[in-house]
Amino acid sequence: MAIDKIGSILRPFTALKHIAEKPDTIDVPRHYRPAAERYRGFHVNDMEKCIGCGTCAEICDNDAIRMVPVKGKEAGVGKTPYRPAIDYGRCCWCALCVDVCTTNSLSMTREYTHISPDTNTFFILPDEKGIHEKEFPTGWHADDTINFLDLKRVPMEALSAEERGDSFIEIIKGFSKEQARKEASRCVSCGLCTAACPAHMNIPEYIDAIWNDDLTESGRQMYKTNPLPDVCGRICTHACETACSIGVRGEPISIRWLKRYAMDQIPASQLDTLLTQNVVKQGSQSVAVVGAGPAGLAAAYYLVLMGYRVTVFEKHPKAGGMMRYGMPEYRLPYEAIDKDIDFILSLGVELKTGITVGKDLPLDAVQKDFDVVIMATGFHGGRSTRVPGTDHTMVFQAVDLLARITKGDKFPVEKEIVVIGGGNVAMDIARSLARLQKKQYGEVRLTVTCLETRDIMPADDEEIEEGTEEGIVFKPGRGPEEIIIEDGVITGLKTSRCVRVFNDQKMFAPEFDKNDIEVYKGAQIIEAIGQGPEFDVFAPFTASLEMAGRRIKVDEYFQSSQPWLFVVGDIIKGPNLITGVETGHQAALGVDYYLGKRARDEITRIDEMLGIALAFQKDQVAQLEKAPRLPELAGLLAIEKTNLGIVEALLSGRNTRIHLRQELSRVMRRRDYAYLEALARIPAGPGAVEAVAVRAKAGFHLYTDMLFLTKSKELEFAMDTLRDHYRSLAERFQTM
Amino acid sequence: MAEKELTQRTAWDKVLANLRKRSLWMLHYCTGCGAVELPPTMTSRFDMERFGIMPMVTPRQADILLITGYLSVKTLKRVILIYEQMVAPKYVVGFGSCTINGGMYWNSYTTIKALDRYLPVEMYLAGCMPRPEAIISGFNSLIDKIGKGEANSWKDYYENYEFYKKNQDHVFGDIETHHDVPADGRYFGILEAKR
Amino acid sequence: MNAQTQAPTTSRPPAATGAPRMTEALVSAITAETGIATFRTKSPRRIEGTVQADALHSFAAALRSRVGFEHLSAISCVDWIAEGEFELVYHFWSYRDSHLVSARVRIPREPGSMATITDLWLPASFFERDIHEFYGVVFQGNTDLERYILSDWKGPPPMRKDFSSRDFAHEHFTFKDYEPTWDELIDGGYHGQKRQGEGSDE
Amino acid sequence: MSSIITANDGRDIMPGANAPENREYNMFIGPNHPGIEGNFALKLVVEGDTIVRAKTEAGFLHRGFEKLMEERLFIQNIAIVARICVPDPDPNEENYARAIETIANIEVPRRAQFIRVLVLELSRIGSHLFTFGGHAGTIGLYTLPNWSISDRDRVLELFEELTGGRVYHIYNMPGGVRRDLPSGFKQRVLDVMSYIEERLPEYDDIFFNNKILLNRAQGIGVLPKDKALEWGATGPDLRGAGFAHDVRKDDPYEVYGELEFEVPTGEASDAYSRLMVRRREIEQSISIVRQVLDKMPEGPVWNKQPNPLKWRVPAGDAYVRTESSKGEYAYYMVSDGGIRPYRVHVRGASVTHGVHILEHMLTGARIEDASQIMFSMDACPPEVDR
Amino acid sequence: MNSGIGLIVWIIAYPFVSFSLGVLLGGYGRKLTARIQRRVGPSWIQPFFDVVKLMSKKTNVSHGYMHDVAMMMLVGGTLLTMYFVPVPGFHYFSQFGDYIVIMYILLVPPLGMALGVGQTANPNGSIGIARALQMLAGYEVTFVLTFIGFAMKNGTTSMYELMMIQQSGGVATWGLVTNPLLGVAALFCLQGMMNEKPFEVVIAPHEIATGPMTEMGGKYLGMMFIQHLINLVVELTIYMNLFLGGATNWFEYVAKLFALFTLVMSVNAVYGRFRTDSALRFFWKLPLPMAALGVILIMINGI
Repeated sequence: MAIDKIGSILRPFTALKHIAEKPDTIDVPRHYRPAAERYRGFHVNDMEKCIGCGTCAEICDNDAIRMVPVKGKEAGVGKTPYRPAIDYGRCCWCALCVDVCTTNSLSMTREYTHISPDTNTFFILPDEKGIHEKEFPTGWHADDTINFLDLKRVPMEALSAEERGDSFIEIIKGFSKEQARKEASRCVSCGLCTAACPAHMNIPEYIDAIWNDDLTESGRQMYKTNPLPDVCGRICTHACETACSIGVRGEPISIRWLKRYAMDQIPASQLDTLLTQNVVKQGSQSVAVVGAGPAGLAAAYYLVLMGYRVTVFEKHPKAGGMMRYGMPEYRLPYEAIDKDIDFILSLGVELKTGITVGKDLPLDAVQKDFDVVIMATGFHGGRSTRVPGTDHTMVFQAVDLLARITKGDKFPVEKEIVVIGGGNVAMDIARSLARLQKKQYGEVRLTVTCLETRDIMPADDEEIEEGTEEGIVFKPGRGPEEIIIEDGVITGLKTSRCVRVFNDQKMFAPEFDKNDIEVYKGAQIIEAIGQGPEFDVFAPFTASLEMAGRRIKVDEYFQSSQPWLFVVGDIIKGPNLITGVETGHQAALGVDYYLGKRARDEITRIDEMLGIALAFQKDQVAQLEKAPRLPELAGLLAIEKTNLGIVEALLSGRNTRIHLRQELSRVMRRRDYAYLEALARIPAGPGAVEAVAVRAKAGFHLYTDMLFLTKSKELEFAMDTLRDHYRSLAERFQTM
Repeated sequence: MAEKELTQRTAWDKVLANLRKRSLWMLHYCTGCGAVELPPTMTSRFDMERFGIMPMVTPRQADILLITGYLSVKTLKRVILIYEQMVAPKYVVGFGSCTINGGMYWNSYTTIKALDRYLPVEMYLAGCMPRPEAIISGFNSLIDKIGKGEANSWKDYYENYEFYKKNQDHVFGDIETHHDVPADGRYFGILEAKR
Repeated sequence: MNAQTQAPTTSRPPAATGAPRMTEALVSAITAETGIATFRTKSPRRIEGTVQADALHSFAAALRSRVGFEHLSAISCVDWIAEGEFELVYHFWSYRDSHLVSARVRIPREPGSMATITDLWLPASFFERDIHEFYGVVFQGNTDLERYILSDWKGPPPMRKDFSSRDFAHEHFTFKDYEPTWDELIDGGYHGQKRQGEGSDE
Repeated sequence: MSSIITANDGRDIMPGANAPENREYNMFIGPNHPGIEGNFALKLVVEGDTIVRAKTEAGFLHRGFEKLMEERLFIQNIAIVARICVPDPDPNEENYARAIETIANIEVPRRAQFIRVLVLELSRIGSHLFTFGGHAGTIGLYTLPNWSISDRDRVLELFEELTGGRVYHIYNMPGGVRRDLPSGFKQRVLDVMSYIEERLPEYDDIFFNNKILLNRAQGIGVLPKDKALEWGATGPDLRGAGFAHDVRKDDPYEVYGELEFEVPTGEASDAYSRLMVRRREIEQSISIVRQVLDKMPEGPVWNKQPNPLKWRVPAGDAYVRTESSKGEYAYYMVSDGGIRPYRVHVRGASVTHGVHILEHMLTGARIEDASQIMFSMDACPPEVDR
Repeated sequence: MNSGIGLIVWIIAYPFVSFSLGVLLGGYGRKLTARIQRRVGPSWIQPFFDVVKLMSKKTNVSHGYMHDVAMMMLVGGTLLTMYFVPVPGFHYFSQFGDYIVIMYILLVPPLGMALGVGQTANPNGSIGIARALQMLAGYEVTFVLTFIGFAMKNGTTSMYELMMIQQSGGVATWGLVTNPLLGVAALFCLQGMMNEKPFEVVIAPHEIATGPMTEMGGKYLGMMFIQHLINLVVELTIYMNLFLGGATNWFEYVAKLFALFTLVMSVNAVYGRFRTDSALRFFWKLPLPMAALGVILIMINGI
């Protein structure tokens, strides 16, 4: 016992053996100790790979990442000049930004030491070289298997080739709610799509609304810049999807199908009630729109919202233009067109069909009756290849045939057909004819040939693939030589191999190899190599209009050299649905400036903010009107009404144009929360004083932001006044 | 001012500075979560006593005040009391993101966001929290600075006391610190030099 | 679907059998007897239900003495501002049967008053003081509601939903205004692009 | 003019003390005091060497986590929860992830569940080693902290390799874990486990069987079983009083139900008994880690969740409990179906140990034992403050 | 060296010599502890840097002139003791004062410290001083008893003579060998006198925040450090002179000093600190009976 006790007293002395041992100490900093392979050290960013989508800034929980425009980085489709700058006075090295990076450009090195007395050195703009420009191996980096982003699309269900082969039923089935929400959930709301979209639609907003299952809001967002969402949801050329940041590493979001899904869920009868568009009481000024195509209808829609009397002239029996007469039904069912158009007409747009301006009604007559004329006549003349034989009766123009299909006109469909052209119109006519062949003969014998090789064919890939499935034979890279006519009957098309389509200056200058000749059998030839404008409608003003090259010269609001004449749509920008919508929207604004005799001051990016301010002020007045008459609130209602007036005055003439700029959209999306949450927190009825106090603070922040954003002196003054008001109000209620 | 002082250093100052830099005691006060990396730094694995740095218990004994991360307003009050009790020359080291611009508590209602508004900071270490290696590198650069006679941020507290006091009052209301800071400044010959 | 979602997974631990059934039975017996509460089994080992505010004390006492819920795990408070109510959730754990009972009590937000259970569970005093500090709920009968964590705090109870920490921070503290070292790389300079919202109190 | 007093804000805490007719005087321990675990303060009224009354003061580390969480996205919170308890951060991540999984009915891949257990147990080992260092420090035996904290560094190195961060791992994600094990990691874990196992006898020699420790720790800070239950003690502090409750056993989560381990208890209910419970828990944790590495199946480690920027957790609530190294660690989460949690209540293990129980236990103790009692409870101030 | 110019030079130089020795010992002690703790540890002359640093600080805090006087007492008392303790080549003063004088002077520094700390009005400091006095009560009686026994045996109280007696027969005549009970008891007391663990209750950072040093900063703390370093040498030398046969030359002196200090520091590194009451109980339970027994044995032998 005693020995044991003494032993236990001496036991601690075993520790003395460590005197002889090598110490456990690591000799830092003399010897650099590398961090682990996954270490989350300082950031590096591949400046070239980075597209400046700002998703890292979105996910950063510390507001440590700011997007700054870097010199020499250009904005473009799917990229911005912005790059993330990281504030190490905020960063917590959680690496969420790395995991969420859409391009994998952002990663972390294994460097971990930065010491400085100067806080400015803790705010860095990471590039490939790292914070101290020293070589350090990569640490934490994005992992493709464990990724926050959903890189795969939700597959869209479509009719199979057998099902669709002989009918004009719409091919695309559309998303179910679950599919749509899943697809919508993939979006990171970077806004690159908005920048790329010709109409600058509020895409992140309406996708977000779909995710929140708030389709009304989704529709409302779409109608802000596009009155034809049903149509666009089906046949838009979706520049947005090309720009999509998710598309860098994976498949872009199916923005078009999401739009279609949202609009399909909103019945036509509800459009006017759901979309609480405030139609201004009609004034006396009138506008004529010539052509009821996308551009014309868009112009009509926004003009009628602004209070103009709008009359639309259309030569065809029904409105819709190319949407109706140039699109096969299997891509764009007539119900969708009717839904959009009927809504626009229901707002008070007068439609006069069957009147061809320039033929039935000269343009000068129109000019007399209306203050402004908007020409939106589109591309209705098909171009010809002008090879020998094109004057044969069995040689057709694609656009003419498509219109005849729509109208239900009868025309001969031969057993063997050759289509010349590689664009989407060629696909449309080819696939339409294939359906007719299948119906009539039970089989498809149709050849499509075009100058471009398969990889540079302008038609959408999916169109070509689907066409192949339907039995169409593609012969790309061939130039038509002549149409072989035997005994007055077409037997085929002789082609030669096209060596190249464009010359070194990227100009259209095809070269052919005349030795490589092939003949495609066919009794009927369709030309689908493009369409052109018909300028006869401008008579008698054709001569007095200034031209820019082969197009009419217009300014940024599509006003021609004749101030009363605006020209929009395909004639100006070439054939594209969504571009047409945008030109119509812009022209409506130009008309408003012209007729309202307002200066065309620069459209500042404050527009969006003013929209919020308007909502805020309206709400403020509404709440105060409901509030009980409390002594603390005395006189406030009058002041708020004045403030509402100020904002309305600032907004007049602006609120139809919503042009989101990249930086603004990000600023907005981050700051929005504060305002909107402040609004949401307000209880109705009781607690009015608290409500006012809460709002006062929200108002202060709102106008602070706007004050910063504005560049106009006039606005600045107004913002300052409003901001001061809310500051003092907040101070009065001691929330500040 | 700092440059002038640097050129006026005598040989004795230089010798003294080079001896002084070999012994730095930091206050053993865990103001924030960054303090969890201090025990490894103090103990065998990284052993900062190699550089003559030791944890010390009371403000009077300490040379370095480590602000290990965020400072709640409640702690800031104690930290200011402590700082004023420390015997000059004294050095504040900002430790991690939170001391620079609020760090991950940037939207917290109880933590201050920028330490240099309340105390003069000698240097900052990046990290959330900095690794022991980084801490040791940081101490080494502080040692270098002291050796070169450049670590004079503490004088700033006396020279610009109005600035610091104003900011301190902004978060506390009026704070009573038991210390007549201007008098200390005169004692150190900092304020006379200014007058 | 993603391949990962079809990965082999196990569900949460299976429900204990035997004694817990008895627990459930007892809890429902209490509720039936007193008529002051409704309870249901939410998931294995978790029973939740609603109790009237004035009946909580007697319910808790019964729970403790008759069913053996010896351990008060926590009292949580939720501010349902839209409904103008605070929800107090009392979490009791039974060591004997390994079951958690979460009893919800709704009290009006104003004046926010509740009877204490510190006489039954000492740990309640921490949670009640905490809720008092962060929500402003007064616990009748608790003598130790002095400020503890927020002893220097002058603002409103911070956990209430109508208090925004972010706004408070922006108004009361000043953020760093950087002069980046890479300013020349930026189009228009950093300060030309600076985002608003920081340092707005000065 | 005394620094320790002025480091407190000088408010008169206990009426009656310091009066001339009274032999009692106020004494502050902390917030700046080496005998305090973290940034915390004890206000004591002392008569001679005996503490007559004791009150804790917390809030020095208050950051308003519960509020911050309400203002951040679900995904963003995974980065901040770990900061609630610094020495043992993983129960926070575990609780946060599991609360969401419970509300949203998310299944966690089996491999991820094993990895989580591995992380939790490694964290427990690290935390206990840290506590040993602190406890030994209170009796002035600085050799042990030097050893145990540098041995803990081996565990931190494992964490660094696995999660990319030494102290804050940000590794548990709702739906699984953030990365799979790196190659060769299992072997390195086993090596470190053997290393720590080899070191434990040396700790015994110098610390656990040290006569001075026995002299000082036995019989102080007695928390009898009935009091422990009454005052709401959990974890090692409750087990040290001889009551074998362990959340891992009684309310099993992840794959603890399939693992074999003992729940060590002590009988004497004093500081030494609690210390020994922790020491034996390290052995159990090592055994759990070995079992986990042995049984861990192959497979995915993360069940993909929606885009974090848009992620909504369905409305509902959940109360989840984890056995942290300090005791029962629970989160109560309420979601209203939004993109941010509506309410997260953090119930740290130390809200009982570090506050009321400590106050009760200090009363009547001697001041030289104050900090030892605090360390023997292993109270973690940031858990109290949040 | 014990007369004339040499003496004056020695008197002037001795504090520096002894301080340098203290620095080396202190550095060695810290290095040794570090190696036991498996780390590298500080520089060998780290205490020197510490003292220079402390003395160069701008001390703006004073707790009144009594505080300053107390600091003088602290360092002065230690220096005075130093002169009376014989070391190789210097035992001039030991002829004027035997060990009883040393015992008295040794009490001056603690009293000075008590006085100074009293001025700071810090409860931790006061507790520290109270503990210091309690510890004094613990080890002083025993230490005096061991000395009495030793003196009785050898018939002198002069430390120099005791030293000479021990040196007469090599290791066999060392006090520790001839009177092991007394020697071991005194070893415990030495640990207590030097304030090393397990008797480090005065400083006890985790309990009373370094006790007497709590309020000391800058030059005051520097003085305490100087005192501490010289005190190391003095106390070790006293024990060495009494039980390890002193030293005949400086090489032997330094070697014995370091060897003895190694023992002290090893114990310091592997044990924690006692509670004050346990420490007292320990002193009264083990060393005191040992010393008493030793004295009784000597008395019996003497009879």
